[in-house]
Amino acid sequence: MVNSDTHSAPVSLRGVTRTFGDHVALHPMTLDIQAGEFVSLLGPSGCGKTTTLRIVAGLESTDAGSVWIGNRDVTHVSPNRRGLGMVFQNYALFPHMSVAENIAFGLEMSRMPKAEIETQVARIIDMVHLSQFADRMPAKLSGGQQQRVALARSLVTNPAVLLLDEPMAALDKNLRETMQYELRQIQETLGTTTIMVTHDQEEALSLSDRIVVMDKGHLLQAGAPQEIYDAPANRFVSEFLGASNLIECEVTGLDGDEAVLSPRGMSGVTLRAAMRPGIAAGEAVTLSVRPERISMSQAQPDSSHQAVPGTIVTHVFRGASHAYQIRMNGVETPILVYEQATGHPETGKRNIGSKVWAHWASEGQTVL
Amino acid sequence: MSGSHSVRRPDLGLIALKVYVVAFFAFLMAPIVVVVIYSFSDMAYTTWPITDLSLRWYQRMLEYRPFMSSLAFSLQVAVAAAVLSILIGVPAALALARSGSRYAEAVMTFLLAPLSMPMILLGVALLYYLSWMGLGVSKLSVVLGHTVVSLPYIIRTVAAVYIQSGRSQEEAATILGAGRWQVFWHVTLPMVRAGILAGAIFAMLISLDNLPISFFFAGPDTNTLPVVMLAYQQNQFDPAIAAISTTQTVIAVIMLLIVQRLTGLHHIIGQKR
Amino acid sequence: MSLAESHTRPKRRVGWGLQGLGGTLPAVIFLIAFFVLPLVDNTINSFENDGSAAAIDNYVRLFTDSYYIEVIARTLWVSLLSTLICIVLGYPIAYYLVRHTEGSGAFLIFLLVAPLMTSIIMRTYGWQILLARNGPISNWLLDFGLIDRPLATLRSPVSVYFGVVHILVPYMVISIASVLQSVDRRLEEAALILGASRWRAFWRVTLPLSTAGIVTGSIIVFMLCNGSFLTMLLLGNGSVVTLPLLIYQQFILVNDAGFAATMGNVLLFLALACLYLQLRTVRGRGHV
Amino acid sequence: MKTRSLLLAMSIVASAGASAHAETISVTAFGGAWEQAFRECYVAPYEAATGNTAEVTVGSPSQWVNQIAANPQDPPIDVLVNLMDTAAVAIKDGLVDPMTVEQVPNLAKVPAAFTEPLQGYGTVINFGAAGLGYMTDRVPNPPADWMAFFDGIIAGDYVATLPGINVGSTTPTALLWNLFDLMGVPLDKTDAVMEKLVAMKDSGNLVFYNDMNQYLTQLQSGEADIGIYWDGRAWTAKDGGIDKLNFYYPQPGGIISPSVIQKVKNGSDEGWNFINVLLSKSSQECFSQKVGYPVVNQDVVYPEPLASRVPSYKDVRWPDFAGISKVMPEWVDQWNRTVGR
Repeated sequence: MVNSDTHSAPVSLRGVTRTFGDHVALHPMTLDIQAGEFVSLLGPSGCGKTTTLRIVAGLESTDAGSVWIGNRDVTHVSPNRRGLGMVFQNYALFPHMSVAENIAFGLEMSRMPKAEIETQVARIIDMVHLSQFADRMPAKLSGGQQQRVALARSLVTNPAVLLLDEPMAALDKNLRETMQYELRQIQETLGTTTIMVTHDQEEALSLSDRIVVMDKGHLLQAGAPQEIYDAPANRFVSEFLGASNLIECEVTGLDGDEAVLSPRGMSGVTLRAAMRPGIAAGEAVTLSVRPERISMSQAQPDSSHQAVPGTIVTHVFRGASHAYQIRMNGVETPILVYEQATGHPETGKRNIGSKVWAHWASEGQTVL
Repeated sequence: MSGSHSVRRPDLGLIALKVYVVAFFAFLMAPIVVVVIYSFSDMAYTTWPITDLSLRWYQRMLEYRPFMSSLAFSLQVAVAAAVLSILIGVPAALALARSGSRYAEAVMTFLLAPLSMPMILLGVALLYYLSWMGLGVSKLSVVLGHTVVSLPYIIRTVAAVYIQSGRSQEEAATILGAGRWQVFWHVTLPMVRAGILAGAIFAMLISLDNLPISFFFAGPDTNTLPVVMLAYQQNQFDPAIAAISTTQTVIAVIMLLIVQRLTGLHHIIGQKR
Repeated sequence: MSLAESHTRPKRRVGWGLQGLGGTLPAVIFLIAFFVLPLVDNTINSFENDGSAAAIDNYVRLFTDSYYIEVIARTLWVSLLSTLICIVLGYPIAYYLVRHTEGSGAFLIFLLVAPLMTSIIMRTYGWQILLARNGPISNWLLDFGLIDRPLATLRSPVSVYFGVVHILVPYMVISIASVLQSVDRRLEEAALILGASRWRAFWRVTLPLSTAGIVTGSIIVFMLCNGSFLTMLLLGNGSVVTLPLLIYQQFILVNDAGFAATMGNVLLFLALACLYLQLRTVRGRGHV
Repeated sequence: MKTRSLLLAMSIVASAGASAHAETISVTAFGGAWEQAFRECYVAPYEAATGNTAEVTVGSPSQWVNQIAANPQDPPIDVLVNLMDTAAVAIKDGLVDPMTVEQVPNLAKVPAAFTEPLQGYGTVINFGAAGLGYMTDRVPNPPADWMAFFDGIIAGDYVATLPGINVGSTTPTALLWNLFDLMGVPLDKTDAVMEKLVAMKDSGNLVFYNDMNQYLTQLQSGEADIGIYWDGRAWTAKDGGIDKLNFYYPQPGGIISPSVIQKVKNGSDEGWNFINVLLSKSSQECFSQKVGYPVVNQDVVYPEPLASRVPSYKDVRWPDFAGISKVMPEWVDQWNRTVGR
């Protein structure tokens, strides 16, 4: 299967629209995916990500717009002629066929000679470490094994594009992480263009070359994981992708190329943000700061840092870090802070009730 | 094809399927529609095409005493046979669906056997047998006879539904502390309700249309509608027969509408909504 | 068939292997009391009336006379063919009901069940009118120039199949639909993505997964067809002579209850053998 | 019916002229207009005269004969309306009582021809006769005699409909016995008759009807032009709207089909009184006018058009009912093997 003629194709959606009755599932959407790229469609359920994937697959028709795979307009091409591979959320393994038969299905459909099918199937079964299960029925496999079969089945035909619909959703956390590495490794080896639908931001962050965040049928932001994480384009993206502290502020004045901000409800505290076109005195802006970008100190830090005072109200140990919630006078929502765990529980831990300053460098914040 | 206004292309396969569905239901309804039309004919004899319409055959139907009294009796028998079939059939279906016994198929085969018995033979055999038991020509005899042929439908449909539903819900209920009967009453029974309903409808329909068994037990108090219809049409054939047939269908339709109202007809095919 | 599922569970071979069958007792006892015993009683009576030698003769007659063997074969053939026609005609309807009805489902199910509620005599009568030489179907076809002389459907066995299929196909549709309901639509989509045309996806995935429904429907249709005679009597101009029809003759014309019982027993035995084989076959397939 | 024997015993004890003890008897009737005339002309006068009640069961003779045979000691039926073939079964199996003028005084008014075929176990109460019904627009010159009719089928003069083997009480007499009689063949020599039928069938101009109403459907739908049928049914159909239908008895005459009445053995003796009322002139006149069939009380006078339509019992041919019932299994078997395939 890992042929030298491995091909991958760019995918392009041009103004694709879909409505179901009165409900607009997808507003005109345009997206270009490079050959070999791994793109995740991320968003809450009902955001249109699954509809998008199904339109690429040809399982759903479009009301308007066109879908291109390679240099071909496939808008009206039926799914079986699009040269795709797909892993379904529940794997959709054929319950009446053995592992080997499941994997061979796609090759049979392409009318490959029997002997060659056997070779190909044997090779990919070996690759996903399922050789001893070739004759088992899917119902007798574990979740992870079923997932591998589904992956093998979708890859054995050497598809130009691989579609993954929540491929890890049914796996437990440990298995999920293992499978993520495996998937990424296989994808990189084959170089197959891959589109994955997920609502799991960690999965999207760790696997993708690019993440497309969607909500209510709209494409909100598309970009590299780091870029999206660090610079969310709007409130929804910042909240949906990882944890985020959103601090509502009012612009009180301008100081050179910086705006002077006053956090709502906190008298006497001043924050600063880089000037941006469109920011004027008297306007409301939101600062988004990731919890791991915030540090704590007993003493007030110097003015090069953005800092707010508060009291630690809760503590949760997260393994690699401690999470604290810091309540500030006059503000309802506490600030969430992740602090790297040191390995010494006693030394690393701060006491609930301590007065602290939460502070961060202004590079670590985004103005929404 | 590059139009940004591209519309969904007509799906030829689906169109063909829809055309076929229409044709199929036309086939299904055709002979019934013919009968319904004839019931409104003004002629004493059936000619095609119909020229004049009237309600005189419905009037005749109402005036002919045995039609109405046998219709009432037929309905009683249908309900009684369905209830009796449910009482003894549901436990059998549940047991067969979950039994690990290697005799399950043999028992199932046995329980479905009445389906393929020519009923005229069963009817006459039952007449002599029940007369020997002292039941003779009686209402109970009719109900027992009908239950024999209704039972397979209940067992078949309930077993099919029960097999499809997993064990986990019952196991969950057991873990939550439900006793055997509580599990049966609160979990199992609601799960197979669709099957019982579908089976009961089948059973009642079979009973309402049963001639060969009712035939041998028909007396002044135990005449079912098909027996009276047969006796009527052996001697004359006017559209009053079509009228009573139409009425019978309407009653059944009302029954179906009640089912639709209560639980939804989709349960008949086990559809989940 | 779905009954087979119970056998994928680990078997505990204890006692007589009857575990779990206790619930069938009321039904089994009922059928022994009101189905088996009356028939046995009837058979014994027929022996006593005619002398047992004569009764044995009935069986000999049935199995040695080529005419009766032909009738037995025809009975099974008519049932088999009707069952196949019902599968072919009914499957697309079941598929449509499950996959393509939004809201119209209840109405179509209603239309499907409604014919079952009209008396069999009347439905047959409806066909007599519709299929007649000067009936509406023949006339329309003549008017449209599709045929150049009136159809003689009523004189041919074709009309028997019209009648039988019309009565039995709803049972098939309902049986298939209730199983098809549980087949995950995504399996068909997976097959499409893997390069199968819709036809092949249906053939390789949907159809095999709905065999349980086909088998259930076939059992009901086959057995009902095996036992029915009214349609054979009233349609087809007497051209389709089956065992139930001969049984009817023995009662109505000849008054020979003994020979009727003999034929009834043979018919029942054949039907049960077919049913048991069907159940076994499906169990052997082991999936479902 | 168990209470009835008790009632019977009581009424015997209280015997002398006691009309105070009302009794319920069970009688049978064919369905439809026949049953309504039966209630009006027979049941009503009986109930008025005796104060008893007669319950009417609608149905078919084979059903009743089996019900009586299953309960011979305590039959669910007291008075049995029957057809000739099942009447013969009831007589052979000893299910009915012999009928005499002592029990049924009005029997004196019934010609012996109506009781003889029943060997004294009952009497004919009304009768019809088989002839040919045809559509006047399609058969301008109907054949004058039976043999010409059968030959006309083979010659292709018309498409004819005949009763199929499964139509009890019509096929054995009006068709088969008729052919045996016309061809002068003994009843147990079936070959010639079956050959004739096969020849008719092979001509392609023959269809069969399998119930009485199918005949009328066939004639109207054009499936057939002419066929063997019963007089009363044919006239009712003509009067009911099939204007083009006509009916006649070909030479050498129609074939009789009688309805008979029998008193069930071990049934209530009140049955004799019922039969006596039924055979009275007024009851019989009432019945014949309601249903259009000739009846058996010789004093009855028919109005027009009935008078010109009904045949005299002397003009119709009486089939050999006893002989037929003996050869019936053979006839059915031979039919199935030859005509029926």
